[in-house]
Amino acid sequence: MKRKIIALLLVLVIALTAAACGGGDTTPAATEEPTTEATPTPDATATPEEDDDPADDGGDDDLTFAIITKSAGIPFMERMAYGFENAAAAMGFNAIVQHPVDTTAEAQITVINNLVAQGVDGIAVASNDPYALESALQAARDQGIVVVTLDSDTAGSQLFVNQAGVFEVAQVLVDSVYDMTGGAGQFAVLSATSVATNQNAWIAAMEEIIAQNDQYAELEWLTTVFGDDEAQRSFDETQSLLVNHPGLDVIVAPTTVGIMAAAQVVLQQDSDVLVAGLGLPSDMLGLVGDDLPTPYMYLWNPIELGEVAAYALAAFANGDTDGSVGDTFTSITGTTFTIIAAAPEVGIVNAQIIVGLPFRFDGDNIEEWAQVY
Amino acid sequence: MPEYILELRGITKLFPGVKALDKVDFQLKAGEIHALMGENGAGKSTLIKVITGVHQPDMGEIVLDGKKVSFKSPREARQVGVAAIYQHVTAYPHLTVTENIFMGHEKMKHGFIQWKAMHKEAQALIETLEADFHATDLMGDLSVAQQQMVEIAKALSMDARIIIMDEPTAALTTGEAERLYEITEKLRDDGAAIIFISHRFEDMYRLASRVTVYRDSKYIWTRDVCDVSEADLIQGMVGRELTELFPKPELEIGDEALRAENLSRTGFFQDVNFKVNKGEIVGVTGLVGAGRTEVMETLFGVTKADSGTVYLHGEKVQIRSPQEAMKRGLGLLTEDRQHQGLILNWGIGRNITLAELNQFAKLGVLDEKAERATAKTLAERVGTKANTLFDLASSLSGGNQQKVVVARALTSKLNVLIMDEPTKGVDVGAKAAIYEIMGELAEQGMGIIMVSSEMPEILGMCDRIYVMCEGRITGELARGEATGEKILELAMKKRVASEADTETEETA
Amino acid sequence: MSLRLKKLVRTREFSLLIVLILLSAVIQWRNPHFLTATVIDSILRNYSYTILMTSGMLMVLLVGGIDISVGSTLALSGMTSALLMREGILPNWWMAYLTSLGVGILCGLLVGIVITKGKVLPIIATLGFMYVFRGLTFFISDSQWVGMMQLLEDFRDFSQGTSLGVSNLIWITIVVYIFVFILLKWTKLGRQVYAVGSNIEAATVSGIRTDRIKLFVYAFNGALAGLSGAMFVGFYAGAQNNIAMGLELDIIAACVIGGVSLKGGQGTIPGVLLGALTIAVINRSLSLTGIDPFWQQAIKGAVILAAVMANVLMQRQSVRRTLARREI
Amino acid sequence: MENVIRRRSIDANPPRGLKARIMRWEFALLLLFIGVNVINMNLSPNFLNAHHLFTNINTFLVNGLVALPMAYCLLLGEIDLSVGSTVVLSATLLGIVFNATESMVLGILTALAVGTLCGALNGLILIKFRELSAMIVTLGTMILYRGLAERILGAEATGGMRTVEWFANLFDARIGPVPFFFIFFCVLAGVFWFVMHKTVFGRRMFAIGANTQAARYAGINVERTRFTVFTLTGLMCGVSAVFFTSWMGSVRNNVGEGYELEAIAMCVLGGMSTAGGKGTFPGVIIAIFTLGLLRFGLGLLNVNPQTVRIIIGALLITVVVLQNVQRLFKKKPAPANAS
Repeated sequence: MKRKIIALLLVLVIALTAAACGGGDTTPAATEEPTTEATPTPDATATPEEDDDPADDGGDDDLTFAIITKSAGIPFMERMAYGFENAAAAMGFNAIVQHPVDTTAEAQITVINNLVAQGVDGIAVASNDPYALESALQAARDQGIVVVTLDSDTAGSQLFVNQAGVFEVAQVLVDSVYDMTGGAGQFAVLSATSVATNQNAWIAAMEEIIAQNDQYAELEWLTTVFGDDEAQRSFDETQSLLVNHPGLDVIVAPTTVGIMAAAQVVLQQDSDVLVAGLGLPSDMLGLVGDDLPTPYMYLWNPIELGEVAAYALAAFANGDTDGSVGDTFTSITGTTFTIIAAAPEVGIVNAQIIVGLPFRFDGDNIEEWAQVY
Repeated sequence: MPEYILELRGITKLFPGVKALDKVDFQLKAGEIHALMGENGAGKSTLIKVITGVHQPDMGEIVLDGKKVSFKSPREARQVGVAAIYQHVTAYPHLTVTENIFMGHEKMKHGFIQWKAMHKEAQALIETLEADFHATDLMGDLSVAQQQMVEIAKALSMDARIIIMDEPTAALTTGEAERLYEITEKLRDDGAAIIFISHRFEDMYRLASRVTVYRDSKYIWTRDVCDVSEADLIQGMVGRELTELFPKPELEIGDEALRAENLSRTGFFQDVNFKVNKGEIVGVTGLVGAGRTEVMETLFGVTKADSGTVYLHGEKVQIRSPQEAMKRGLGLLTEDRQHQGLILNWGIGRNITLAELNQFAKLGVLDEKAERATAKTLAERVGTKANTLFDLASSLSGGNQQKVVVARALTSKLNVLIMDEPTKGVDVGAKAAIYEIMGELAEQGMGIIMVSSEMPEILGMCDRIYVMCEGRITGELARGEATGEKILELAMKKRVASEADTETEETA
Repeated sequence: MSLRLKKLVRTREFSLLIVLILLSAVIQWRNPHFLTATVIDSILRNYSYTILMTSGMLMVLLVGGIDISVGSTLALSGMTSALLMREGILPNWWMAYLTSLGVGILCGLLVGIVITKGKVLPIIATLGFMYVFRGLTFFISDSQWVGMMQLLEDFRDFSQGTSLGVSNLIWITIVVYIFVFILLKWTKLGRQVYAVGSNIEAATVSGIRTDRIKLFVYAFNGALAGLSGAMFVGFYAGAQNNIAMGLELDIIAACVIGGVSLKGGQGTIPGVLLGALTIAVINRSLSLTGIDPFWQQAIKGAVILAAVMANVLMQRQSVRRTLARREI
Repeated sequence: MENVIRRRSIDANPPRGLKARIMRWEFALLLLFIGVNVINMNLSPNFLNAHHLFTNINTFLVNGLVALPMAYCLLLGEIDLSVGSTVVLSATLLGIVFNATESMVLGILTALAVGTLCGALNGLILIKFRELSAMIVTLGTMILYRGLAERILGAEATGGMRTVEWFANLFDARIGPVPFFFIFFCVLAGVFWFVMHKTVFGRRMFAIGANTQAARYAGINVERTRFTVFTLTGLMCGVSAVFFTSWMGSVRNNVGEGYELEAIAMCVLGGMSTAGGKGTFPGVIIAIFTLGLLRFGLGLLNVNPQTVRIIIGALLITVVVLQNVQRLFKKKPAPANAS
């Protein structure tokens, strides 16, 4: 008899945890200051929504869009999801945000399958793998679900929302090095993981730009090292760079984790090496400025990137576009986007739209933007 | 000051299936060495564990210095000055000798251990014992004898008033034993009361002033040593006449079943030669630590011999594993039934069929019905008292457990069976049954090797007896000429003595 | 050579020192910058908390247990104090360190209670807690990071600062190592830790409260993980929720290389210190010597297996020596 | 001399009660399984949609494949932490060989061979170094195998395996709503159940787990059994790698992380005792589906994956504590009438 009581107890525990988390912590609080406890309701839109039964395509206004980031715990991704949610709310749609447990394709596929099972209407995904998501996304599209990719592309998507053209990003990075070294000098690249699709795309584009015009002939690209988007590894790699290459002038880190770590090391060892790359203002506050390791840096507005992804999904959902090259659609905020051709050589396999040019942060505007993201 | 420093009245202790102590009395005077004699399994060790607080008595009371006491843990016993030196030394192998001595009562100075002072005192204690090791050696590196010295030093360091020594001389050379006697006498002269447990009459005559005999967990008598003869002792320890207990069938001995030629394994045994024929029961006896179990384990393939050869039916064999031994018809019933013989939380049926599972399987698939049938016949053949085949082995008495192990051995077609201490911790009724099974197996032409340290059993059951001491065979006695004294004398013949001793045959 | 010196040379720690020196020599040969003050300082500074936590793991292994939840404990305690700093609840740096330490102790106690009272195998209990604490880190931080500027000024200065030319983190590690060395060698509690690991039956019979010793050991280990949480967050000036993933493997590797036996009862502070330094050098040297960084994990795995097997061979040899000495 | 051995008849047929006793933990587990499904059903309406249900069952069965041999390891009182790393190394080499030779059959054979080799190496070290516990050996090989995969993969990920039609179908193909992989898993689970409970090998594993010394003295080759179990575990990791690659189409070095925890959680929830020698295979099978559907249900509720990890970790600990506490409650078995 005793064992049966214990078994019942077990079922109760499971039921309680399941119910308690039913609310789920799917979205960061809408308000600016992320409070510590999870918000109770799955969709955090301000306007009260009647109970959303995600019947396949019910009335126009109760479409449900979902965004899948690379993984939990990356602020850039948090901001992107936050933008996506606001845009969806503004269009009166429901939004589901999912952060996979780790940066693996299988975690994202599991989430995609869950969303398909829930019968969402649109999925935007920042892919962890150039091939793996294709079959899962294809299955979603077979169920009539609209699929777009953002931040990094993968096969199986109908459109790639590209935060900034790969070449535009590479161009600003090369220009930063050129400017910081005064035209000639040695630089090295601190990247994220060896398999990050967007990192490899920008690095390939930088190589092409430097090769094509001799203006950058005197820039010597020493090496490329990988910090795995982990603080300690990036620290170690940066310290090794400083030790192995005494003549190093500039470190380029096209990853928000890498640039912060590199700037920290340079600051702590007060080395005169400069650090350029792509970084989040809120991370880099205190590291960007005139006599600081990072004179200036670039990035795009992740919030804007999330918003455009939502608009793209809406455009596909209500038939404004079918994703063919040359087609255009306008978002409810009035900006029109033209779909341009893919760029397979730098890893973009689908037709794409460019959200905008990389935005420059320096000593005077870092303070203000650090509040935004 | 009451006449007795320690008194036990009507102590009874029950274990599942066996009554270890049955209304036992015991009196110990201050400044006295009191010997405790009795067969294995007579309850001596349990009595010691009750005095030292490891076990709590079910009935009866313990009186210390005239006051009734009850020890809930060994720590409490130690605090009032009761220290024990166990037969199997419980030491910390990774720690130094000093720490083993002072563990629990370290020398502290405002919170910190005084290593120098402790090492010095430990070294002093070791010197008084004239031991040949250093206080900073690791306990794990010492021999059993040396570890026993450390235990004695431990008792000295606690200046215990009552010291219990359980078979202390078993693993010692004569020289070491002599030194132990002097130390024990010095302890007694310093006022300590000593309880000395031993098999060896010699220890008792040399040291003790009074002796108490136990048999089958019952108190027999206490007398002054001077008016006790060896015959009285054996009579007290064994009780019944020898012949009546042992139904030894007279059989004609067949040809040779197993022979070992100068088998040796460094650190355990050296140049062991012996043989057993079909239908013969051969005894192998000696004191604790003589290496008998190690020899049998090497024969059975559990451990590897460094040199020597083994012949089965005259044919040279190389046995590297237990299953190879069983395939060749050699079986072993281990000394430690609980841990090596049986799976306690299994039913007796599955325990019996464990050794020969392939017999009950076709293409690897078990036929449980056939398995149960065989288990039932064998269990009944050896007379196991159990309700069903599925009674757990842990629920059986010592005797019944041994019968299950014997039943398991019968599943293989064996022609040589080694039984290591077959009747240890078994009540008298079951002992007789086991001897009968032994007789029956011998009758069927099986060669039986019985390893035992119980004199009556060896004398009563064996056709030939080998006696071992410190890893060597010190003598072989035929059934007729063997007596208790001769065996004991051979069991203590150290290598040193045997080289010097040139006569071949010792007169009684 | 005097007996004392001969005894010292044969100890395991000495052979470890030789291995470490040889390793450094090879690296120095491949990259002359290796044995410079900055690199040494950066190694000690980057790996100060790994070395610190190795002493905690030593005590857990000494009682025959294991704790693979230390990485997650570090993350949880570091994140907690970072979040509290962000909300302005923690006034100054040592309060932040205390909070982190407190969370670590709490985690350690929880692990200890489940192992001693719940009778759960240490590997299973800490495997479960590894995921529980990591999940909690994400849960309380709502998957957010705590940025550099959201940490207290003096907290960052202390963690990155130096006194008398040596980084404060290294000072903390030195102080804790001295404390554990004294605890293990000179206090009753320390000797009881060895006793419980060496022969738990004898320990129980001689009246040592083994469960209480085990609980203390796991709580102490949690405390060091908590302390390391604050050190990590302060040094890297930011609290992410995926920090110290897999750190427990480095720490166990350091102990195994340092000659600690997993069955308990065997292991010393000098040994694990050398083991931790070896692991730090291996982790750091690969990028210095240009060996393909992808080899690092494989090398570490091989080193653990080699060290463990070497321990066994040494033990077998000493057993054979004692047996041969026993005159028959 | 009367005959001392009194022949007493012993009842040979298994007592009715025995069946009830074995089933007790499975009954509680079945209750939990139904409970999880009931909660899932009413919390998310389309939980019962067969197509989606099986898609998600497929994903956790890839990990379930590794739980089958883990049950054998636990039965021996051992644990294999290197399963996740063996899967990633096997999958990596499958990708490398496939891309090199364009023959998928060769790729699959490589994966199975590599998996078996990894398992055999674990087994070999355990035989040659009996003093070492499987935990520390597999901890070392866990890091070594994943390190090798990282070195081989280096900068790129091997990909394109799904371009081979029939290989992709290994995972996707369905007979009606039921995927082929699901049937394959059930057949395999049945084989594992049969070997564990009905064969000599199975009985020997139980014996080794219950009392290794007694098993050794009863003539069981403990070392060879251990070696076989660890090699079998390696092989099953190879099989899991094949299906993983068929599902994902590409391999990276963070694949298979956490497989060992999932596998252990499934076995322990299934009633396997961590001390060895106790446990039933049906329990493990039910536990695999219970955990999988619990995770799927929570996914449908969009519960943050990290919170799911907290639940799985907490569940693992509570189950083991319950098992131990329950063992203390059980009263001592009454001793048979001693003579």
